[in-house]
Amino acid sequence: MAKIKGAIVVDTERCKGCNLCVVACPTDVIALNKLVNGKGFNPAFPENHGACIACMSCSLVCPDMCITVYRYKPQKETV
Amino acid sequence: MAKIKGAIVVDTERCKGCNLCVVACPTDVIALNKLVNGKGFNPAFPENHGACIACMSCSLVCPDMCITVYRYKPQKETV
Amino acid sequence: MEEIKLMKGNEAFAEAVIREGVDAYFGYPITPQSEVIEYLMLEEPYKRTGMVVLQAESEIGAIHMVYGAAGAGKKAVTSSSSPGISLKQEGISYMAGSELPCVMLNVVRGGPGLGTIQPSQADYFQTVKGGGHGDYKLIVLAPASVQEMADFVEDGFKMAFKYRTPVMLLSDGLIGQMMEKVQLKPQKARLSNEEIREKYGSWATIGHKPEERTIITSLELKSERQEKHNHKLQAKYREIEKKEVRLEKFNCENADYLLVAYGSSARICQKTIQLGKEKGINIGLIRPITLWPFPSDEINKAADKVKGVLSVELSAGQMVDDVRLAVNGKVPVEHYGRFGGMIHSPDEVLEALEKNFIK
Amino acid sequence: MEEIKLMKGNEAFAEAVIREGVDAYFGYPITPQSEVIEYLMLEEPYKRTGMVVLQAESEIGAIHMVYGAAGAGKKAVTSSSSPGISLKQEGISYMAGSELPCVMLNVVRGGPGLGTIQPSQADYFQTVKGGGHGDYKLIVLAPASVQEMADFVEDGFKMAFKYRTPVMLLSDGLIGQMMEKVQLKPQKARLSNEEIREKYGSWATIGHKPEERTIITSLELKSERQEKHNHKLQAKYREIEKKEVRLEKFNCENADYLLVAYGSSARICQKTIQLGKEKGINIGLIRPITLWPFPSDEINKAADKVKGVLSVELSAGQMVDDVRLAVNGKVPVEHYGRFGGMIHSPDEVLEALEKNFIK
Amino acid sequence: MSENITPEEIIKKGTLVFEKTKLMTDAHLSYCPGCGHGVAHRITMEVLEEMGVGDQAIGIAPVGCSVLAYDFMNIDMQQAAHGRAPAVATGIKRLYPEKYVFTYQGDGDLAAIGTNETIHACNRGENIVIIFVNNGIYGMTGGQMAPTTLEGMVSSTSPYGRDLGMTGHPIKITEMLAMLPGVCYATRHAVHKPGLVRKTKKAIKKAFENQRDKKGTSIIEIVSNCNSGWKMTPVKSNEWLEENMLPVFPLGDIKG
Amino acid sequence: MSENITPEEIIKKGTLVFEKTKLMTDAHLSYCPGCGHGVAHRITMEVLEEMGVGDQAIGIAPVGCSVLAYDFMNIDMQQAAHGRAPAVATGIKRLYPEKYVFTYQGDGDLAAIGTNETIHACNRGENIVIIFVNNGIYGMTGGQMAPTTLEGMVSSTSPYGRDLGMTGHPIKITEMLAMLPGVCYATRHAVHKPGLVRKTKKAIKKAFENQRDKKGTSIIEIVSNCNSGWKMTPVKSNEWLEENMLPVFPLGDIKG
Amino acid sequence: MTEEIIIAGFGGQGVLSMGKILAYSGIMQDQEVSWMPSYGPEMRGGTANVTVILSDEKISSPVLRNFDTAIVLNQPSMNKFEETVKPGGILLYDPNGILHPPTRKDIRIYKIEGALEASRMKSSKTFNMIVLGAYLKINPVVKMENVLKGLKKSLPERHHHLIPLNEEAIKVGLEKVEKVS
Amino acid sequence: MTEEIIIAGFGGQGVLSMGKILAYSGIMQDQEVSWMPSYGPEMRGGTANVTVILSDEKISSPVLRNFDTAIVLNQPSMNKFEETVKPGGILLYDPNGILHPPTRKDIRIYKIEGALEASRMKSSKTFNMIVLGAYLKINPVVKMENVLKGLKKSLPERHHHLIPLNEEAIKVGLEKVEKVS
Ligand SMILES: Cc1ncc(C[n+]2csc(CCOP(=O)(O)OP(=O)(O)O)c2C)c(N)n1
Ligand SMILES: Cc1ncc(C[n+]2csc(CCOP(=O)(O)OP(=O)(O)O)c2C)c(N)n1
Ligand code: SF4
Ligand code: SF4
Ligand code: SF4
Ligand code: SF4
Ligand code: SF4
Ligand code: SF4
Ligand SMILES: [Mg+2]
Ligand SMILES: [Mg+2]
Repeated sequence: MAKIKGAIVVDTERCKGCNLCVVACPTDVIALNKLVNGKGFNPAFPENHGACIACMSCSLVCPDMCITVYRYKPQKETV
Repeated sequence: MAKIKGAIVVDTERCKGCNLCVVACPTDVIALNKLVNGKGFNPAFPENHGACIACMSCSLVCPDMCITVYRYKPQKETV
Repeated sequence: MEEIKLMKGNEAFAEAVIREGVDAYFGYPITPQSEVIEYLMLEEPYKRTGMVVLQAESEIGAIHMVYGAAGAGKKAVTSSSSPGISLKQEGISYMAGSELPCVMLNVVRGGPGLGTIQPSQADYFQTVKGGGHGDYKLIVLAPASVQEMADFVEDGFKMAFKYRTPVMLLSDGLIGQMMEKVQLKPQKARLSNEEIREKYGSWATIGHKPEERTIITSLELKSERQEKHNHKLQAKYREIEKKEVRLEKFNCENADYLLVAYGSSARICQKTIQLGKEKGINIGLIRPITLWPFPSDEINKAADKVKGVLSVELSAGQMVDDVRLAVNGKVPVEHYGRFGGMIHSPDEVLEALEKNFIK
Repeated sequence: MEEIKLMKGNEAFAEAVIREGVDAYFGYPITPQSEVIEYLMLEEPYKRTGMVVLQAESEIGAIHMVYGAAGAGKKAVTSSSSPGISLKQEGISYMAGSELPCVMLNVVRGGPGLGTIQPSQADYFQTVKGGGHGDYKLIVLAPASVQEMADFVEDGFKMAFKYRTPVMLLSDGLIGQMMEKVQLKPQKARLSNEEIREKYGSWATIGHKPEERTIITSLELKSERQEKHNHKLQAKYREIEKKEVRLEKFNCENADYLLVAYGSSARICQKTIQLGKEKGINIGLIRPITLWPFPSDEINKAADKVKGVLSVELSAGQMVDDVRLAVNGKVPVEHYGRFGGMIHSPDEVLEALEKNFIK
Repeated sequence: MSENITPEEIIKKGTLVFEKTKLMTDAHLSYCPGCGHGVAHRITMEVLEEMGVGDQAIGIAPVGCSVLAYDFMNIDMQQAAHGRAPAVATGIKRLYPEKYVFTYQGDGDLAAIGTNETIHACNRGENIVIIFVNNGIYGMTGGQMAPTTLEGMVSSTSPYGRDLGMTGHPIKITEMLAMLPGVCYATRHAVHKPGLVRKTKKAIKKAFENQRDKKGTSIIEIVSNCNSGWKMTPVKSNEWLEENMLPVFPLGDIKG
Repeated sequence: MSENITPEEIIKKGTLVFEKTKLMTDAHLSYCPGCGHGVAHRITMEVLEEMGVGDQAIGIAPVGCSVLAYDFMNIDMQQAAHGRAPAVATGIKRLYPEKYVFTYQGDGDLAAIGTNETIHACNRGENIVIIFVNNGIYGMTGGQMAPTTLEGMVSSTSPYGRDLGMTGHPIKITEMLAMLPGVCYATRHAVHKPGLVRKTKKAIKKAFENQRDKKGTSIIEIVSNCNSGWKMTPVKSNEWLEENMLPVFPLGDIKG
Repeated sequence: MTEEIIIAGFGGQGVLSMGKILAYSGIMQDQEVSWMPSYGPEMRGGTANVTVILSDEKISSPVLRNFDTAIVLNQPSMNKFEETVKPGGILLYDPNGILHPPTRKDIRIYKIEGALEASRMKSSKTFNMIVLGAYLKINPVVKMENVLKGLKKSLPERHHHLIPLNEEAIKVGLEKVEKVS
Repeated sequence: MTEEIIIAGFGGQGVLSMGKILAYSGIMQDQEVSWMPSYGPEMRGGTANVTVILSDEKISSPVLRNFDTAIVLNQPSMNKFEETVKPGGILLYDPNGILHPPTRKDIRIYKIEGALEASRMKSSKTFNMIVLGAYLKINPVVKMENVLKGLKKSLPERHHHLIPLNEEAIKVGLEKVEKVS
């Protein structure tokens, strides 16, 4: 079966480093950056991006609408 | 059995002729006077006083606390 | 012009509200003005013009329904009497702060507290100086007849929309309850939603695309901006003061003494002028029609020619402050009035005038 | 006297309320005064003195809880800020009408409407002239320091019970939020129910036999009696005007110009006096401590010796009316003040003075 | 059968079984003829008298026809602003936990403008008694629609009958209040018949006993008439009440 | 298994499956990190966008942290006085029956000061949607006790924990509102987990569809966090919510 | 010409509508009019009264202390209003229920058995029109044709069939009024 | 002597309590003091600041536009308050997070690596005391003994065990402060 893959883009300037996306991600894609953004927060970033399955969990729980999610479904696949 | 007898006193100046006591009395003791009182109402009076059984129905429903009820229980009675 | 009718002040107000093409009335019963909503309900304006009439759960509910409707560009009306108007003060301050137009009616009764249901003019301070919090002003029209209870609905709405500001009709139990001849204006059409979009769409919340969206608010957490907003309000108030003062003068030309009175008290004082004539006392009367903006200039001018000014109100003395501010020390200014639901008679006024300035 | 503490105005007020032996506080949170109830809750006065502290469901709930407690002879307090005070206007009018003593605090923020949470003095009209309906007056004390936020609790209750009338402390976000040194009075005991019966049993609803029963009401349907009641209130107000005026003077002896300012604005104006001196301008300041009764006589007298009077308020000009009434045309009276949450600086005041009277 | 005693003799010799309680003043009630407020007043005072706590009671009169309750109830009373009686009662009771504090309110007062104060006093479980006279109308102001006005019922602000679509259903506030844990007793009664008067009085007694025992808020709803507002004779209005009000507001205990 | 595509390529080639709706402005939300208001805002706007009615919607912002909702929701909005949003909504909706009118309110706003307006709008069955964010506290004013604050819960006005004897039980206002015939839909949700967010959004959609179909009042309670008021990290507060709030305010449909 | 009238009695006697018809009649002959009721909590035992002014000039105060005519329909109103009639003025009353008849010597006193006549007409609703007729006999301030026009105006359309009855009642009043002193 | 100070940074940096300790210290040496915070809706992204005045005379206005000293702990505060320092006055800042260091030439500028030193002390709570120490080195407006007394006063009893740590932090600040220009 074609395994869906995903990718996210985090708007780091919007991000408040609340960590909710980190906790929500089922595949541990996201981590918080050690460096602060302009608002003084440690923003989220896809540390383990390859694991993303585009499940949107992160974007659904993000209160600040920082996360955009893309999905890729391979066209052909050997069964 | 000693049949209880009763009597009522109506404060005709308090009375507003609402007729509620008349309707409430189970033995049709009370009627409204044709003459009006100082407030312009036709006050209640015990037209058929002898029938009173001191049940207090009239006094219970009277909104204006016009009716005082007395009860008399004959002491001796031939069965 | 329509035929002459005999109506209560409250009823004339209500009928004028329908004919003005008002969109909604929200109110809560209170004596002596419950006839307003009763008349409206009886007339079924929702059938006549599509106007909404709703009895709110409280005066607070009513004023905030007006807020919502006004914020959506509609002509909305509420009415109450003194205690109910006190409850609306937060809402009134919000309306002023958000610059929303509406017409309100206070049929004043005697206070303070539950007081009495009889006529009074003791809500002058509340209405004219500021019952709610913050720096704001209401345009205040004081009807003195049943005819004016009707006429001021139109006048009120004109100003309310011109300046985007709430307007209060300050009446009392006497004007509200009495019947007089009244000639009503013909029915105006209510504005369609399209017309509202055209006229008020730039500020009213009527549903917009994001690029054009509108917001009704009185909040500005940044003081700099809040101050700016306040300056805008003040500039508007200065303009209103310049343009909208209305008053009526009686026998002022050669008067030796000046009465200042509004609403029902002004009617009583007209008879005092006659009584004065009979006694050889020459009395003039200025009747402010707008209590705010107050006819200070005219009173100031009139004060040049008289020996004393008596502010005659159905209160312990409230408008007298504004009269004194207008006269600014030129001649003595005194107050006379019965209150707590009592109404002075024309001769009592004359007596008070004599006592203060002649004897 | 107790040791010196560093406290916020709101906290000092709350602590003074406990120490005054107050029986109950009822309030609803609102910035910038929520520290009052927060401090009380933290201090658990119900353990310290048995005092009741209850967060009401709303400001309306709170004022009517105060009404109940005050009507039962208890010392009750409430506090809020501008929009919340507007909501209390009906209740305040009831308290005045029923002649109930209490102390209320308004920590004013900028309006109108939701406005801003920053300091303001734009509730002067509402407080001093009449936010509620009917002819009534509140005794109004205007603290200008954290110390006075504490001290006026006792002063307020003295007058409240002496005259059986509600007392308002008119403060603002600046005085409420700032910390200063404060020296608190020692704890007073709360009155026992027996003492209350002794002192206030003749009017308070504390449970009586039918022959001695008491009624708290502001209703009087008969206008004659309502007028009589109003005359009684007015007589009381005249007495208060005679006896309770309080003010503070700064540099008034040889001043050429007079500032009139209260509360936080008065503090700012004190610095203006210094700045004036440096520039060779001799400025005096009268600080009304009681806004009602207003120190009209003193201002009138002071006006004899100066060239101009500037009313300096954090508002668009409200107290200036009372200053003008006091000066009565003797010299020009002008207003200056920032508003909408902005605070004028001492040099802005000086500039305004120069602009109005010198340049 | 029984001896032939005249009424006059009975009055002289018999036992007095009913007279106006001393906790009602001698003033003539200001209510319209046949208005249920009178009975509701009286039995409330009778309960206090029977419990011997008249001089420890503080009543709160509302704004409504019973605004003048303080002229008739011969105890200490406060007159509260429209709808605010439960807040006023809270203020008193919190400071006098041993006194008997009650409000007496109409349906406009309690269920329209005063809904908030009512609900939150009940939610806090204020240890008070609420006597709630529901006559489905604003009596005092001349018969306007109340939140409890029945469907189709004519009032001066629903002259063509209450239209549910426009103004909503008659509100069953007592049922709503019964949901609150602070309420220990919620019950609905009526006073237009002698037996109902007896039951209502018992309920009021239980309510004050709850207060004595510090159990929380008790609310006694009394479905009553308003002859003036309904524009019926007293007798007719009681019949109408029975036929129309009671199906919507059924009598009986709701809680406790 | 799957082809080895880089995230960068996915972003370029893949389908966009989630982005900020255009009905939210670009302004950064003023809420604290992790505050549930953000999600509640977003899904409300997503629903309006999906229904294609953003330009026919009028929202009412309350007084509370979400007072600035109008800065973020990219539609016409009115800011209502504390507690009065349902009255404001009534004023609008009665005049624009075809528009989509909703209030967005906190628990202090809706269930304390605004109880009366809420109950009577619901009782009239105003055809509006109420989004009710219950975080058990007054967030905006610095964390004071709300009527929904849990037993023993610390707030700035219950610093030693809410004492039921003193202040009453946390009020279940949605259950009370559900009793009113005017309410067609009353449901309780949460937004701290992806699945719950999806469900809440569905509920909001249903509510607006009810409005479209003129069914009456719909109320969506969202049990949410207040990290600042509760003094916890966002993650911790969501755990606390799950463990403490949900037992008292269980999720699910209450009516409709 | 200005006529200042007080009409006072129990609520339900038709005092207010009698005043209203009078006022409307004034309008029909182009006069200025005012009608000012006492108002209070419904019923609850008070008296109802209304002040009607008919005038050829603009009316200043609608509230008066003294009257040209007092029409008095119960004892409490008699107690209150007898003294308010201006010297030389008119007092008209219905003796039914009046325990203390008027005693003033400086005014003109008339009586009308309104209640009695109404019961004769078998319609208590005619009571106030009978009294109105009596008043118009004493003082024809408004022409009969204008009264009829006024009646028509003040009655809602659906009650217009009652006009003839009312007209008849007025006539009864015109006939039956008696001068007392 | 009057010293007018603004302390500004993010909420949570201990700005308000630092001001409070300073004010209490002033009280300990019998000065007049005032402490005026900025206040606003909690958090929600703003900066926190407090104006502290220590004076030998009565303090008139607690609100100022210009300051003898500005203690600045983040960039937004730098943007806002650099210009408010009186000519010849002091600007003390923590360079952590400051992208645009101060540029004025007419004032004395100092820096303290407060955040860095606090993390070295393994207690972020010491941050504000380190900054306070730095300030007291530059301008010893209050004597150290009074600062300790002030600390004691402003901390609730249950936190008194932290006083030694705070004392140490102040000393770190005294040592580590550097003059920039
Ligand atoms: C703030 C305020 N609003 C309105 C009124 C007018 N008012 C007086 S009583 C009343 C309604 C009373 O109805 P209800 O509570 O049902 O009592 P009832 O007279 O039917 O016994 C109203 C609206 C008022 N006095 N105060
Ligand atoms: C009349 C009035 N009273 C009080 C306030 C202060 N105030 C602002 S928000 C708020 C409570 C908000 O709590 P909630 O509704 O739960 O919203 P949250 O901030 O928790 O989302 C209060 C009491 C006000 N602005 N106006
Ligand atoms: S879309 Fe799913 S898998 Fe990808 S980062 Fe977000 S939560 Fe993790
Ligand atoms: S949930 Fe959003 S705001 Fe929170 S850390 Fe993740 S991206 Fe940032
Ligand atoms: S006591 Fe009973 S029987 Fe006697 S009159 Fe009254 S109701 Fe009738
Ligand atoms: S019930 Fe009372 S008021 Fe009514 S008629 Fe009988 S006695 Fe009179
Ligand atoms: S108006 Fe209705 S409620 Fe009021 S007294 Fe009359 S009958 Fe009773
Ligand atoms: S204070 Fe609470 S409710 Fe408000 S934004 Fe912060 S976390 Fe959210
Ligand atoms: Mg009722
Ligand atoms: Mg909340």
